[in-house]
Amino acid sequence: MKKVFVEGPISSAFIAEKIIAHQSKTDIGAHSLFLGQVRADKIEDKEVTAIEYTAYEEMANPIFHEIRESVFAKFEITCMHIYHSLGVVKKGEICLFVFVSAPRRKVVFDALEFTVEEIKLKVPVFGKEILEDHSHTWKKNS
Amino acid sequence: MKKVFVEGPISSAFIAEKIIAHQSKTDIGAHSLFLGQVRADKIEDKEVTAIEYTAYEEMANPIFHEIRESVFAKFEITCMHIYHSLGVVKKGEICLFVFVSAPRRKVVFDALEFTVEEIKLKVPVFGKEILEDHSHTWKKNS
Amino acid sequence: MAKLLYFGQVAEIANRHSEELPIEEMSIADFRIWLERKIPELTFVSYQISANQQLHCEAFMLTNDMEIAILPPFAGG
Amino acid sequence: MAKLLYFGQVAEIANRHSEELPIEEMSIADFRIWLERKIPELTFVSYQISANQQLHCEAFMLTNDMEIAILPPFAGG
Repeated sequence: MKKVFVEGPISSAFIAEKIIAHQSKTDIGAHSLFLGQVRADKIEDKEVTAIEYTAYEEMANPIFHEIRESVFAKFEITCMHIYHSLGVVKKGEICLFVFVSAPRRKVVFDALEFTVEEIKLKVPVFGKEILEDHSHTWKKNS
Repeated sequence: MKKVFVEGPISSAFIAEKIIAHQSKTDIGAHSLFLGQVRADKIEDKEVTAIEYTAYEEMANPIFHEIRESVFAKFEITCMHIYHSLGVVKKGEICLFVFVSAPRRKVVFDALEFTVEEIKLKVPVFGKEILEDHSHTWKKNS
Repeated sequence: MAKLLYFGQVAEIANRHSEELPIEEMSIADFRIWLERKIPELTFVSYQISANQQLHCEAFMLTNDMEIAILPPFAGG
Repeated sequence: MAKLLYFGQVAEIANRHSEELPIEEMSIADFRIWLERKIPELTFVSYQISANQQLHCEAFMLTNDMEIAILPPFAGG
């Protein structure tokens, strides 16, 4: 099973590395990438400064695997990768990176959206929103 | 008017730089990126080794600007960037980079697809496909 | 012995991340009643229950050998 | 004088990238006939014609002060 969870934020250097790794796959003509970035939302006038992610990893990993399988079944893609942060990710930093590649562009947009929506809906990941006064709330996906 | 055309391939370092530049915009929660990569297609048994791009720049630049304006009018996005190569881009290298950012994820998938389709349809860019025996054909978008 | 796991806001409310204890065979629906008697503050939050890393319908029977997790709303991405 | 610009496959076929020459006022449709008489090989390829950096319908009138471009199929991305 492919490793999805990474400790802390996803760096732009990591993303660049993954792009480079696909340049030898010359049957690929199109990549689509999704990056989830921690937003400095205001919650009752207090700014979110970070999200601390936890996950039920033993349940989450098989679900990521099922999502991958279903994306390959539905769309003619060459490869896909999912990376999700655990631990603290500060505002402006990246917590989710989905990378879809295919010979032709038409499928990569829908495959990307489907994957992101499935992750949001099905994967047991939890997010503690740390506010500027060190209080916190709990993030819920909508 | 924003500069779209860049000489030669778009490097992963350039892409990483653009991602970093958006991390201070903490009202952004989602980015979608499209990367067009030169595919080593077989044309009558000869492999494409590179595409040499030319453009009618005086016409292309205002069209890129119009596409930007229409994407901002249609979708609630925070910012968008388009970069397209001119000159020789080898197989496996990146020739088109579209970068869309928004507070929330829902719009970024459709905004990305719309932008890429508009570019393919409307912008006067021409591609000479260089084959392994140094002969060439002319690329047409479908 | 069943293994109970608590996550996110549920772990915060229950003030624990896991515990092992014997449970009687019961449906997920009945387990909710049992759990909310044990930790009344859970009455006020929504949560899902997984058994052996999978979600099931409310009629699914939980047994004493299972890993049972109490999961607050998902917040991935 | 009109300025004619040729791009991509059209430049290759016409063996030139640009030229300046006087043209009579005529529609784009008539310009195609004029052009294909001048460069017969263009009869076998598809191309669009822009005037002053914009595409127009076939009835649009071209005049002697315009920048006219002959554009083969687009291949961006």
